[in-house]
Amino acid sequence: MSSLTVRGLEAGYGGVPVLWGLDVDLLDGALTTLVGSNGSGKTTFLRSVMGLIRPWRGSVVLDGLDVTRLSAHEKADLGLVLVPEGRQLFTTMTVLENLEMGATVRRARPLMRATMDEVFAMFPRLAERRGQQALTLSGGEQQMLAIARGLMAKPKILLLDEPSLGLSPRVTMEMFTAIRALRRAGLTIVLVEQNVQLSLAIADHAYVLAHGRVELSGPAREVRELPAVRAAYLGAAE
Amino acid sequence: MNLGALLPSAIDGLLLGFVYGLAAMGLTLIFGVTRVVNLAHGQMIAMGMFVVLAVASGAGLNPYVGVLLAAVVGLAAGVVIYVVAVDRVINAPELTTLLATFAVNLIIIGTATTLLTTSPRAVDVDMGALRSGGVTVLGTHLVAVVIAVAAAGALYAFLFRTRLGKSIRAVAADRAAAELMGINSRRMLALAFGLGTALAMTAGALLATLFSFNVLSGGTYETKSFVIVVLGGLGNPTGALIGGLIIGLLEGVTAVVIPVSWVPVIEYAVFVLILLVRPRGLLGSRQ
Amino acid sequence: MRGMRIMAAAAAAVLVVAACGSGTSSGPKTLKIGFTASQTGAQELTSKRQVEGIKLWADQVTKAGGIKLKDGTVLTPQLVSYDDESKTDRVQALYTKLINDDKVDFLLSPYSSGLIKAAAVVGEQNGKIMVTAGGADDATMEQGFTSIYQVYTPASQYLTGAIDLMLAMDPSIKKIAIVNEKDAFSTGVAAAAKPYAASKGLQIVVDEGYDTGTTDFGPIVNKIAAAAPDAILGGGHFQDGQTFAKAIFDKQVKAKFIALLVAPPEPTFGDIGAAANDIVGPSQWEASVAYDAKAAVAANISWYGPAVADFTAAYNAAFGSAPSYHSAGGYAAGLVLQKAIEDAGSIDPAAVRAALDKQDLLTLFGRIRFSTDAKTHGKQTAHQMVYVQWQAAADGSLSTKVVWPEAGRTAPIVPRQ
Amino acid sequence: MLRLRGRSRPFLPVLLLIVAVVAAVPLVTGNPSMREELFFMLLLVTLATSVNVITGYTGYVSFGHIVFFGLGGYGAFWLMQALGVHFLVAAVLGVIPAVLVAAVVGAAVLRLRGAYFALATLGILEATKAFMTNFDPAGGAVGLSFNFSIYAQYGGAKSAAELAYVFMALVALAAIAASYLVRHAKFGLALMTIREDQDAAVVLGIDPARTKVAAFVISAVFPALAGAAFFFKNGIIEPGSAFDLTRSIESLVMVVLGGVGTVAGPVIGAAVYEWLRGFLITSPALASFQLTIAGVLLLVVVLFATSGLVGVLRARFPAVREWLE
Repeated sequence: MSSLTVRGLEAGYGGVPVLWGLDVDLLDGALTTLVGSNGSGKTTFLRSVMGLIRPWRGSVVLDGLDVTRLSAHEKADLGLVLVPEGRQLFTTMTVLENLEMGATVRRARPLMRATMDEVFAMFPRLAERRGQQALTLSGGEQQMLAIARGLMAKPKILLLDEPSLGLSPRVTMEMFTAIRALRRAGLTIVLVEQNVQLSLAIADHAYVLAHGRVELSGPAREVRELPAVRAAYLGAAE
Repeated sequence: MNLGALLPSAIDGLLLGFVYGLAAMGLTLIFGVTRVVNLAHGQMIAMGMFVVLAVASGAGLNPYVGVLLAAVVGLAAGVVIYVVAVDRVINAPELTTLLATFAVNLIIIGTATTLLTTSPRAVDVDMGALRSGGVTVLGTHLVAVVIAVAAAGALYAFLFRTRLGKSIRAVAADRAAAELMGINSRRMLALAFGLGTALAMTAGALLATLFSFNVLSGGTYETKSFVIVVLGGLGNPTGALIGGLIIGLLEGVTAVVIPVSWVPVIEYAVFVLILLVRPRGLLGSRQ
Repeated sequence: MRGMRIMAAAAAAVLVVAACGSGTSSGPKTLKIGFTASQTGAQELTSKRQVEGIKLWADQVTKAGGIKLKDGTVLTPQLVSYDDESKTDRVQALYTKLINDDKVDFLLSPYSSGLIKAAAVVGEQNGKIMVTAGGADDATMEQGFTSIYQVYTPASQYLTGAIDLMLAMDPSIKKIAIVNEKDAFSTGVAAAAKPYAASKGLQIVVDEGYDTGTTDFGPIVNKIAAAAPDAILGGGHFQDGQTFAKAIFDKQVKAKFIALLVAPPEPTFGDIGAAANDIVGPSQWEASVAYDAKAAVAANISWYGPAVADFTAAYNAAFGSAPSYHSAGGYAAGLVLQKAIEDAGSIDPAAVRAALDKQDLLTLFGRIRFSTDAKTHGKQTAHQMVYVQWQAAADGSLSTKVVWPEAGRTAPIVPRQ
Repeated sequence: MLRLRGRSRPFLPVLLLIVAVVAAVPLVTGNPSMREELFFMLLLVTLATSVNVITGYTGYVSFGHIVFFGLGGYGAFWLMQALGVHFLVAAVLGVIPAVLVAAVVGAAVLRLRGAYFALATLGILEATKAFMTNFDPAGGAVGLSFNFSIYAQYGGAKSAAELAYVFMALVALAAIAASYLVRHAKFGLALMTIREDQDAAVVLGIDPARTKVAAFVISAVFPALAGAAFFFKNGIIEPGSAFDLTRSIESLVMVVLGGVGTVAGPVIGAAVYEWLRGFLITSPALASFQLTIAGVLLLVVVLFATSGLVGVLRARFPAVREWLE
């Protein structure tokens, strides 16, 4: 059982507030998506939940444990893993080394070989390129590697930040298929996406952010049908 | 101009280049991982010299025991410097970290000058010499090359073969991403600082077996390290080693054709030129 | 600003030697003498020797009851000094402080020509008399100064004498290498040696300079080896000279004659063992050249101060080592000042200046007389260099022998093996 | 930001008045040793204030800024010694080589960012120093020195020293005024925009290349004038004291000590730094540990008081906040 409860989260950069007190609950084994326009605070939310930036106020509770003040690597140790926006691969290292680094946390280390076989089965193209420097991969392959690297940590909760950014429509579809497969395998996932239509299509639950606040939330299917959402996001996405 | 000096000078320069390269590797490793230009680098080189002095003249042991000890002391000293002076400002603008390490430099110079004085020192090591024709290669220089190559090799094995070493490379490539993977980046930064300092002190220790020195001798080697590091690409250890060889060779060869005192002019001109034309260095990758 | 004054006052007595005198009825006056010393930096070793010489002089004067003037005043010397860090930057500020805050009566010099140049400007500006030791630069004494007096033999004579010595040893020598440190003193020495060598029909096959602080002499020695000269002349100060000698030895460069500045007369030059063997060095003074009262009579000048043997013994007792020429130079600077004050009968600058201008003495340091020509006022004109050579005894142990001038020599010069 | 730009308080006149009054003290009391100390302090104020324009306002860490001090010093010294030019004329002409180097080399190296720029300035300094060490027309390693009689035309060495002092004080005041004007003009805003985000500056219609070079040139002028005064008074100039890397870094230390990117910061930083150093170096108990103590203090400031003394004062005493920029 994994659960993440965020209460009253406030955070920002250099004294400028971005998040104005967010409440977010994740359901175990569900795919939750956070949507919203640029600058609505989606990425800041993920970064402050992870501890990459220090929250000003509020709490982040993982499986009953208050982890608000822990640093990112300590949270990773507890099973909270973020696949960051723009991939942030270790570009000077090989595919294999990137995956090995993914399996840094104590829980994942002994299982490294087995997990690697799993991700290679999921992304066979990575297996072909295992000796190559990450820098030399195509955009789609890099995104695969980023997700694969996250999976190597044996996450309890996987946070995905804009996995379709910069990808062609065909590769984007591939990516979403993979995410859905992970969801089906029982992994708890948070998906932050600009592609609102696609993410609402595969998500169980959705939060709509605007100006650093939760504007509305509910089952993805219902959120998708709301006229306001259709007008604001889906119209634009088409 | 007498070209009879060309071969021996080129050989001398090349051999010395290995030691220069080793020192520069330390500087470039620290920069590559932590993005800090370590202004205490030269002083750590000087401290390496004094470890050898203490071991050889103080304790009466083989000077090469001092070289080994310098590496160990350097590792510890580097970690301490990181924790005390750098960690708090690791994300601050360059000026801050530059001055933090400069402060460390002042502290070490001040203390060392008081305790050790600036008197000239020398460690007398006789490892014989190879002589052939007009070329004389001192044993100490050969041993220094062997140790420098071994140290560089050990560093590479560590960075590319061990999980800890790869974690350091991961932090160098992307500190935030490394954190997300559960790597304690502060620990890796401290370790990188320690390793870089260990290399600097090892290089200093080797220099002590070649030349005389005093507490303030690090300065020359520090600026030389800057030149080499830029030549090889800032943050690139292989580049630093090759840059060291290039500078060593350049020094040796140019000294034959122009007055020796003009050599630094050439060196620094090359330095500025490389920064302007190819700031990533001769071997630096375009990122 | 008040803080600054308090600070200056607190700093007034960094180094106070000899506080109380012998208590005559009129009460002793203190004679304040100021200078900077290089407690750190490149000149540290030699500066320390010079300061020890100055201290010994002040101690002995104090023990003897001070400097007694004709009018019954007794002066006890008090030394005030600051660390100049071997850098010219702060020398001027420190000398200004000595003159204006510490109100010293007379100045002695720092060690090394570069520092003396900077200090002399301030002394001259303030009309203070400065006796210099530890500086042989000719150019400094050709700046039109009126109150600066040089105890050392000028730099221009360091290597010209060595060239004479070399040719006396082996007239067949033709090719020489001149390699000097690029500082005021050594550059001056080399500049004087080059035309002199040419005038003797010598061919300069290597002419190189190296930066202060150089430790790697590989490139220079390789050049010398390739040019295969008969003799090598040059050097600079202690550390580089010693390192240079060692590099020449390591690379087995054959040269019949090697003369280096400053380093060889220092006892610790012998630490490099066989590399020191047969190396010649010009020296301002050697203990074995025993100037004495008899020689003074012969030259028809007056003798002043202790005998060489007494000085050496007292120095040994005070500092636990034999004095080098830098030590004797410091001591001599004190003597010269003392004699001038006694002759003048006061500490009035004009009177003391007149006494110095007239001075012609033989001391343990040798003969001392200053130029009174306006262009070169204060430049040393009488003091003679001596030349030492490191020689191995039958048992292989090394020591320095005086090889020139003939009068004071303890061994004949030998060609380098 | 907006409040900072307001000019409700006569900050500049007050700051200039304080510096001028302090500078006048040794002239009135006729205390030469205080004059020597203050000369050095005013020199450091000039160096720190100037480097702050390029490092504090614009965000480019100039490591080798002392090169302009040396170039100005050499230029003026040569004119005086070889051609007998009067000091005041020589000092002004001596600015030319410094400005040329700042404009030509500056245009090239200012394309570099971060550590690369810092290292490039270090390289320029060392290259210049190495060149001058070997350049015999300028005396090479030995440098140049005056014949003492040169001071006769100024009424003797003493009044020459006073002339140099007054000149130095005026240069320091001019540097402070320039620093203030730069910061408050539109030009200063452009510099700070470049510091925060160079790409955004372009969008706002700022030409970063030209703006940066202009700032670099301004920051080169005053050190060059200071160099002329310093070496005129010294009577000798040599590469070691003209192009001293340590002095270069020290001026950055003063900027940080006082407060990066402020007008008063470099002034306060230089004064405190030199006072402290003078105190340490002449204190019998502390002299031998002066560098260690200086290092520890610097480290404390860098780690714990990132906004420098100006920042501390502003935070502690709200009353002075309006008066300190």
